[in-house]
Amino acid sequence: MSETESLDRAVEAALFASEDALTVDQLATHLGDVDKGELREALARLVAFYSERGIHLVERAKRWHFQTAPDCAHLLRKERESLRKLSRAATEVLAIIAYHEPVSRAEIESIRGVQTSGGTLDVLMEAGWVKPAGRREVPGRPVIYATTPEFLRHFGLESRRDLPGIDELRATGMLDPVDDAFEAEMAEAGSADSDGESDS
Amino acid sequence: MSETESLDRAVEAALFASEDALTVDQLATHLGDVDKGELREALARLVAFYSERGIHLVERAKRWHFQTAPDCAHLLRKERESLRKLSRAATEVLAIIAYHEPVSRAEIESIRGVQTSGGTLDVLMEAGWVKPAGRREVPGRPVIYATTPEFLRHFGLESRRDLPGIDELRATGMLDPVDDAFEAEMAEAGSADSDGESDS
Amino acid sequence: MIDLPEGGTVADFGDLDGDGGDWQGIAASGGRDETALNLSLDGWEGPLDLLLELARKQKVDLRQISILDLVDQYLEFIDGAEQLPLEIAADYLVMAAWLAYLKSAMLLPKDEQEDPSPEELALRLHLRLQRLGAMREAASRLMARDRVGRDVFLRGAPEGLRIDRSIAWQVDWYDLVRAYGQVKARNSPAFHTVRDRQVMTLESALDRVSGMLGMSLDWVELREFLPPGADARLRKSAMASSFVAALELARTGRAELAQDDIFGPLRLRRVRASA
Repeated sequence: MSETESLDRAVEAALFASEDALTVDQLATHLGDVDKGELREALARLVAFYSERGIHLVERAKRWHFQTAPDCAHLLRKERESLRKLSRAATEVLAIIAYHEPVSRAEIESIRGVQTSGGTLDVLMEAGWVKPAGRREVPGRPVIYATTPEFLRHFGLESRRDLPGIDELRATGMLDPVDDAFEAEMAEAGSADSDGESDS
Repeated sequence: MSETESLDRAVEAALFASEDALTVDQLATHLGDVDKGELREALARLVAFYSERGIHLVERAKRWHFQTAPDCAHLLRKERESLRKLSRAATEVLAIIAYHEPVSRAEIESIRGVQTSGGTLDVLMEAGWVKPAGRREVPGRPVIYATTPEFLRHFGLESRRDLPGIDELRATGMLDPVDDAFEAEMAEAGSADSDGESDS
Repeated sequence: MIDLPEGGTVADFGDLDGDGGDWQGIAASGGRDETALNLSLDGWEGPLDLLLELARKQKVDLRQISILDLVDQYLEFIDGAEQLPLEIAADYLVMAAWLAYLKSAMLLPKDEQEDPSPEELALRLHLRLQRLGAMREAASRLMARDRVGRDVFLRGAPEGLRIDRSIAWQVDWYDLVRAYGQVKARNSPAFHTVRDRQVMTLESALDRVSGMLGMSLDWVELREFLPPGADARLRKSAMASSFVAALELARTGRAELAQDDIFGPLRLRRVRASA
C-alpha cells in the first residue's frame, strides 16, 4: 500500500468513527502528528473519491465530517423523526443573527419591528446554533449574539461567506442599519437635486 | 447514473446513517421494497468497493454495517501520556517503603504518623515503583510492600544502599526542624490533594 | 376573521396556524406578544410585519412600492379588524395613527410640510420594510438548505474516537529523600533543651560592684565593672544588673553617681566614710 493510500485510509477511518466533526489539527494530532499539508491533500482526495457516492465528505466551519448525500434524503427521511420546524419568529431571528452577527437583541428588534421574546433566543441557543458573543461596548453593554460552528454544520455551510445571497445583500446595503442607509439615500438625493432642477 | 450505481449509493447511505446493523429484509423495506436479489448484489459490490478502504462493509449474524478496517482500529484508541507530579503524601510513602522495605501499610502509617489511603499505594503500584512482596507472618498477615527494579531505574540508583543515610540527611539539612515540616504539611493540606489522600 | 391572502414567498414559515411556539408543533409557551397576535391576527408579528405583507401584495419590487397605497391598505385593514383585543390593537393603532399622519402630511403642499418631511419619513419606512423583507427572504433560503437530520444524515453509530490518558508520575530523587527526611523529622521524638544562658544576678552584681568600689578612690565608669571577656549577652545582663546595683549603692549612701551628659558614661565613686 502506498503512503498516500495509507494516510487516506487512516483519515477515512478516523472521520468515520468520530462522534464529532474534526478539524485538521485534531485529525493531525489523532493520527500521530501527520503533516498538515499532506493531511489536507488526503482530505481533498477523499472529497473527490466520495463525491459520487451515497456518502460525502464535507467541511463545515473548518471541521470535517462524513454525511449522506443530499439526494439520498428521500430514502432516509421516512424512518427519521422529522426535524421540528422553527417558528417564523425564530427563523427570522436566526437569519438576522447569521447575516448581521454579532448583533444585540435591540438590533434584532429594530429590524423586525417587534419585540423578541426571550424564549425565541433560548430556542436558538438550545438548538446550539446561536451563542452569546460578549457585550457591545455601548451604554448598557448589551449582550451580542453570534452563530456557532454547529449552525454552519446544520445548514451545510462551509463558512458564513456561504450564507445564501450574503454578498448581494451586503452590496445593496441591506445589512446596513436603516440610519446609515437613510443618510446615504439623503446624500444621494441631495447631489441628484443639485444637478437637476430643484422644485421649490 | 446507472440503476446499480443508484442502488449502491442508497444502500451505502442507509447503512451509514442507521444506528443499528440492518438485515437484507430491513434494508429492502427501508429503500422502498427493492428486489432482495439486487440488494444482495449491491451489498457484494460495496464489500468489494470498500475492501481496501479504511472502512469496511461487514455482515455479522445476517446484519450489515460499516465498521473501521481492522488494521485502522488502533487509530480509534489513542494513548496520551500526561505528566503529573507525585503528591507529597505519595512521595512520603514511597520514601518510607524505599528506606524500610518490606513494610506493611500499618508500619508505613506508624512511621508517617498519619493514615495512608489505599489510593496512595495504588498510585505507586500503577507507576510501577512499588509492588506487594508477600505477607508478614504476624497476626492478620498484612501485605508487605517493596520497591521494584523500575524504582531504582527511575531514580538512577544502583541499589537501595545508594539512598543517603539518616546522618547524611541531617548533614544536608534534610531533617528539618519539626515546625518547618509542620508548616509545609499545613500548606499541602490547604491545596487539594489530587490522589484523595486524607491526612488526619 | 381577517381575510388576507397567504404570504407569497414565505411558504416555509409555518407559524400561520397560531400555535405561537418557536418550534412548530410544540405547544405554545412562547412570548406573550406572539401568542396573542397569532390568535387574533393570523400570525402577523406586529405592524411592520403586516405592512410588509401588504407591500408584497402590490406585486412590485419593494423598492417601488407606493407608500400612499400602502397607507390606505393598512388603514383599511385596521378598519376591518374590529374585534381586535385592545392590548394587541395598541401597536397596530399607533402605527395606523402615524400612517394617517404621514398620509395627510404627504398630501400637503411642499411649503406647508413640517420637518422632517413626509418624504423622509416615508423613506425610512421604506428602508425598514426592505430590510425586513431581505431578512425574511434570507431566512427562507436558509431553511431550504440541505439540513443535517432532514436532508443529510450523520453516521448513525460512530465507534467514537477515544483518547486514553495514562499518567506518568513524576518525582525526583531530591523530592524522595527530602520527603523521608521530613517524615523522620516530623515523627522522631523531639528534645527541647533550653540553652544555659549566662546572666549576672542582682546579688552578684551588688557584691561585685561594691567590692570593686572598695578598691578605688576615684571615679570609675560603670562599664569597668563588667566582667572582662564576657560574651555580648552576658555583658548586657551584667550591665543591667550593675546599673541597678549602682543605684542601690547610691540609695543606701555607699556610692556617688555622676553623669556629665545625657547618655554619657555613668561614673561611680565610693563615698568616704565620714566617721
